[in-house]
Amino acid sequence: MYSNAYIFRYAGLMVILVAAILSSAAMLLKPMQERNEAVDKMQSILSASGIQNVTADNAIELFNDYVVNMVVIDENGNVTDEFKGAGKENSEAFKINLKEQLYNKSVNRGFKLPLYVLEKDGETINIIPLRGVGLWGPVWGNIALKSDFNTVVGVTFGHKSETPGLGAEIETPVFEDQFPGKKIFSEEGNFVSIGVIKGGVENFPADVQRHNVDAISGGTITSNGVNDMLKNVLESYVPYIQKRG
Amino acid sequence: MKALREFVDKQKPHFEKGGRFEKLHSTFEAFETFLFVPNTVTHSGAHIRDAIDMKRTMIIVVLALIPPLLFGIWNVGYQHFLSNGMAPDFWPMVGFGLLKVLPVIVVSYVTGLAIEFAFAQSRGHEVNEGFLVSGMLIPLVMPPDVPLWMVAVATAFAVVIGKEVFGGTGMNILNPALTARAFLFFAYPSEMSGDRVWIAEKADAYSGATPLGHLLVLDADKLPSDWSMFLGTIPGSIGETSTIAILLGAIVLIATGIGSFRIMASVVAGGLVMGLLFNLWGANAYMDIPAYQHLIMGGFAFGTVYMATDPVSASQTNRGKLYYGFLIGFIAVLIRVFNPAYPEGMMLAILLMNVFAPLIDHYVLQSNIKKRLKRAKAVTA
Amino acid sequence: MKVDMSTVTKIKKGLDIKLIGEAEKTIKDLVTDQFAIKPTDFIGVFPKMLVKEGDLVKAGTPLFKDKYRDNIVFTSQVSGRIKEIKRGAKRVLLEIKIEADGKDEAIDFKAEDPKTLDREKVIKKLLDSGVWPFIRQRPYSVIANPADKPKAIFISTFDTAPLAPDYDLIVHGHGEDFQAGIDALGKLTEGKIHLNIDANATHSKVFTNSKGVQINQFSGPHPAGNVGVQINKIDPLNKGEVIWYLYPQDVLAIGRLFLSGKFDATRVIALTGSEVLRPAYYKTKIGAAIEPLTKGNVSATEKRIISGNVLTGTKIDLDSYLGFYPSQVTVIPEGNYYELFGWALPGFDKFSVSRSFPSFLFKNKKYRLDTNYHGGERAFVMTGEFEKVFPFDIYPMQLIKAIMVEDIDLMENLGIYEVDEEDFALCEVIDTSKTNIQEIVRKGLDLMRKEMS
Amino acid sequence: MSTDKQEREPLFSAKNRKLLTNPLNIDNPITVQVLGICSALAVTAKLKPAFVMSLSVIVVITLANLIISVMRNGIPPRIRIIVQLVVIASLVILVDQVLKAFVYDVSKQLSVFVGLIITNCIIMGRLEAFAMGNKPWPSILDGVGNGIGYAWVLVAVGFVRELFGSGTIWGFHVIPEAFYNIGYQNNGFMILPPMALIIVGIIIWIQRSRNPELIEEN
Repeated sequence: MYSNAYIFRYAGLMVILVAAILSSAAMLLKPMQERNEAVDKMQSILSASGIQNVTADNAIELFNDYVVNMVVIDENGNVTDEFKGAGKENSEAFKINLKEQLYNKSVNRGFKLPLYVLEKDGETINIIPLRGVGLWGPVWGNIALKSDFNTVVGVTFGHKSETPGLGAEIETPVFEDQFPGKKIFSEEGNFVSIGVIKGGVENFPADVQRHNVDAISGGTITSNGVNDMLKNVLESYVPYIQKRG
Repeated sequence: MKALREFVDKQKPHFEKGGRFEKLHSTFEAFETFLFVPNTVTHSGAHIRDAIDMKRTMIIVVLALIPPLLFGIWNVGYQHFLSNGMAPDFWPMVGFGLLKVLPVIVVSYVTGLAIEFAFAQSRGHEVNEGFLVSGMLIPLVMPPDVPLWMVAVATAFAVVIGKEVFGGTGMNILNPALTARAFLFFAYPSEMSGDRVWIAEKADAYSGATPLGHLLVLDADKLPSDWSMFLGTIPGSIGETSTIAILLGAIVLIATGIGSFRIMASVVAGGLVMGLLFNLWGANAYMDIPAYQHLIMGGFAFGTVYMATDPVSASQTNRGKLYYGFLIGFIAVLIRVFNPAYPEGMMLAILLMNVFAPLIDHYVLQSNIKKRLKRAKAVTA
Repeated sequence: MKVDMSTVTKIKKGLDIKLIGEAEKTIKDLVTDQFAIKPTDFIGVFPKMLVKEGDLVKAGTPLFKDKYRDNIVFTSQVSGRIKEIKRGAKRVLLEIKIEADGKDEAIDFKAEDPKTLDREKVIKKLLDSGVWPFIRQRPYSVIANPADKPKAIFISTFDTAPLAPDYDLIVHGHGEDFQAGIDALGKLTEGKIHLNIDANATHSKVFTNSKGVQINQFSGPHPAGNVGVQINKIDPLNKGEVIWYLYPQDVLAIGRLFLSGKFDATRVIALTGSEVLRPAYYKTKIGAAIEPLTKGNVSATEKRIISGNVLTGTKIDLDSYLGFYPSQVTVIPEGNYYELFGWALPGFDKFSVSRSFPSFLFKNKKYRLDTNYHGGERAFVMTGEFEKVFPFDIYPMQLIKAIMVEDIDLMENLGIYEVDEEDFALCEVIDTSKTNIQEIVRKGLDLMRKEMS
Repeated sequence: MSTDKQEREPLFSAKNRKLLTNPLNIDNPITVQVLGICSALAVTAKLKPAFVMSLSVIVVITLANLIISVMRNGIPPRIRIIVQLVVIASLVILVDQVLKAFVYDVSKQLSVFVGLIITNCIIMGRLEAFAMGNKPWPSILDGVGNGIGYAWVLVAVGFVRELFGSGTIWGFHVIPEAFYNIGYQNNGFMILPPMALIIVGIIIWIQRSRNPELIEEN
């Protein structure tokens, strides 16, 4: 039989040992893990603006090359932070938790949102990260706008668990390729966002075609989710866009 | 007839033990009994037997499926031409419908029977007649434009995974035809949902949404009239649209006593009760539609009459059938209103209750057992 | 005792199968000198022979006894010579054939008034004379155990099976024998003797004026006349309980034993069925040869001869003998023919309860049914069929399945003690899957008996 | 007696080989003992995560078996389950950290399921049933055997599901474009968890029909 003292000693020693091993492993691996997360995010931002051949190895480099400014804006459209130097993955804009900020918005609290400004082939591209809900779980993405903050350059979408063949189609080119060229402001300059509608966009008049894309057949709820996500996130940037004139 | 019989008798020894084609005995037996009711006689027990057998039962169910089938063939044509803005005569519509529907039926039967024969052969038992019905049910719950290879895959899945895995006809837990439908629904959702698939070769501009599709996005004002939903001149699966044709089938099933009236009535009751409860709640347009409309939309009627009543996968006790049916109707409407991903709640409700049917029976039996034990105790006390 | 006319137990579930060939209500004498006792008539009895071929016997001479209950003996029904002891496969004893000498000699067991005897004496007399095997028990439908104390004795005075004999006719004029039999039975139980009559058809004073019994009235289709149904409705069996039961001719034999002191195996047999040219009643003895009965009186078609009724009887050959218990012989056509597309044709002359044949429109049509299965055996698929013809508060399909998987506890819980194979005969008739249900139920009962002993 | 040199058992004696091979077939943790099903459902939609998960389990189960076997004589019985859990949990956290650092995209797909290895009954079962009572070497073999027994089922399921569900193997398209052009579609049901259950079921079906001794008497 083992005495209680033995058992306590045994357990205590084990805990200390395990704690030591685990914490040193965590410290050792932390930089690599953080880099991986950053790379992942960068890849998706870069691909929204149409930059090809981004791999895990060159993502940080490309990101720092292309991105010229990491901006943080608040609910009133004021810029609270900018970051133009090297090591953009350490900027405040890059670290913002979008989900948290959008929640703050939904309960009428102050919030801060990121904006990534790229230079590509001499053109300025503004990238706005998106986040919303689909049918079964979160959907997200990035939308790239021209320097006029009106014309779409490109989008990428992602989702956690939408139905394969239906809602999951939002991350396929068939859906995403409809966006480039669409406008988020009407000709009068009013914000309208980009709608996802049923019934075939090409059957509608030109002013509808300007702001809408085709929904996914059978993926109605996910399509609605994308529609709401675009509207919700983009409208948060409207004060900033209007302030810029 | 005599010549045919003599021919069959001549072939028979080849397929019996020690014969050349001994391995194909089940296949031979299936064909022989298809032609002739066998000459076997009783040896013990009751010396006389009722004229009914499994083939007769199944053929009557197939007979009851004829009205929705015929209507479905016409409606496939009608919807097609309607969407294209044409209004041809009766026969071109039927012709178009036949062209669409017949291949589906053929594929379903050929695939299913081939597998049934293969399994009967390898297990050395007789070929069961159950697939005569399943083979007709499967096409009727398919959208008109379904690719044929999908029908084949779904049928194979239903027969192998839905039935043979459990030991064959009579042992399966799920209704095979619904298993096929559910398989396609989950495997190839783009071919089984949305508003593109319910009309064969639909013109793009035309909205092909089913009534359930309209309600899904809370467009209650776009619903077709009650009358056209009852008649069935709406988009939908091949055999499910016409409530009136299905009612004709129901009459055949109830009159012959082959379909359980108990189940049908309780499904309808369950659907109505849930519909009325939603009416009281009335939080959105979907909840507000009159309860009776649930009965004439989507697959509710078809499921009630042909799927819920499948004796193998339903509850087997008379009392259990009441609970079973009621819960199907209740849950079907619940799923329709609450789960936007699944406009057709009927299929899922029936499959769900298929799984629970044995449990329902268990509790029904337990109450009978308890009664007996109580009686015994009363005597000894 | 008084007849309580107000309470009639109505049996709602069931089925009267109407067949051609009902016996004309006249009793003819049948003369034969060929008899046999078939040990296979007695469920669960292992015969031990007490005579050999060539021995001379009298009515009442023990022929064999049960190896495991050796006070139960089976005696000769006539006086004559043991002609042959016929054995089958594995030396199973099939028939003990006796050639009657026409002298009608009988062993004298002393005529006594049963009312003056105590229980032991009555039992001993019944056992010694070979009358005891007429008394059977539920559960299991085997010969009663003299050591048991039954909670009641049931006598069904009417038979609802197809073409069943009319016991009113058979017992007519034998009131004294019947009452003596009842008196003897009265000594055997501390409970009641239930005399069950048909509320609409039983008129014989022999039954309605019986004393020392409780008369219960029943109405409804078959199996209302089955003693199992009657027990279930009047005094249901629980685990561990025993009820004894008899049929009217058995009571007569007991009565005659006490009145005359002799084993008198006289039995009136109804010869019925579509293949019988002149169906009628015949007075003969238990175990009489069939041939004189059918000679020149049946059609030339290939036929099935059944000792008993078409639901529960035993198939016998033309050169065979009557069984020990039945009061009926039925002759119907064999069904060994093929039928082209038989399952698909409308079938106007087909008998079916399912309404899948047009015959349900002609409710009172009488049928000439044969022994064809009308289909192949399949898994149980249809449900709710049996419940229509099974008047017990028991789930028939579930009980059958419990028996098939030999789940003893479940069988017991679902009420196997309350039923007998004959109660399932109608289920077997109408079963779409063509399963031999009575065989299964018998297996279940045998298994239970083995487990419980 | 004591003068007899106890003969050393060869490293791969018949008994030891059995430790390695039995879990592959007649004693398979998934198909025969029906353990660890949860992760089998969750991570087998694609081959790669299934493979990485398998590898992780092999590593964890082998190391845990080894560590517990080495410690077995010093573990106080009263807290042995806790000790086992601590060992498993530490190993799993290590594996999780390593995955996050080196194969980030796969670790994203595996998400919580690596963590759930801790509750995988296969591992606890082996520790309790084998490592607690056996020497280190057999324990390693037992761990590897059971790990591989788990792995081959996972990989088989992942292969089928990815091939038919996504038309790819290890992320590479293998079903030719021509198929899609004539109307072939990927089977979305394959990506849903129930399909994993069905495929495991089919594997069990095939396995039992080939090994009649696995069918329980009833």
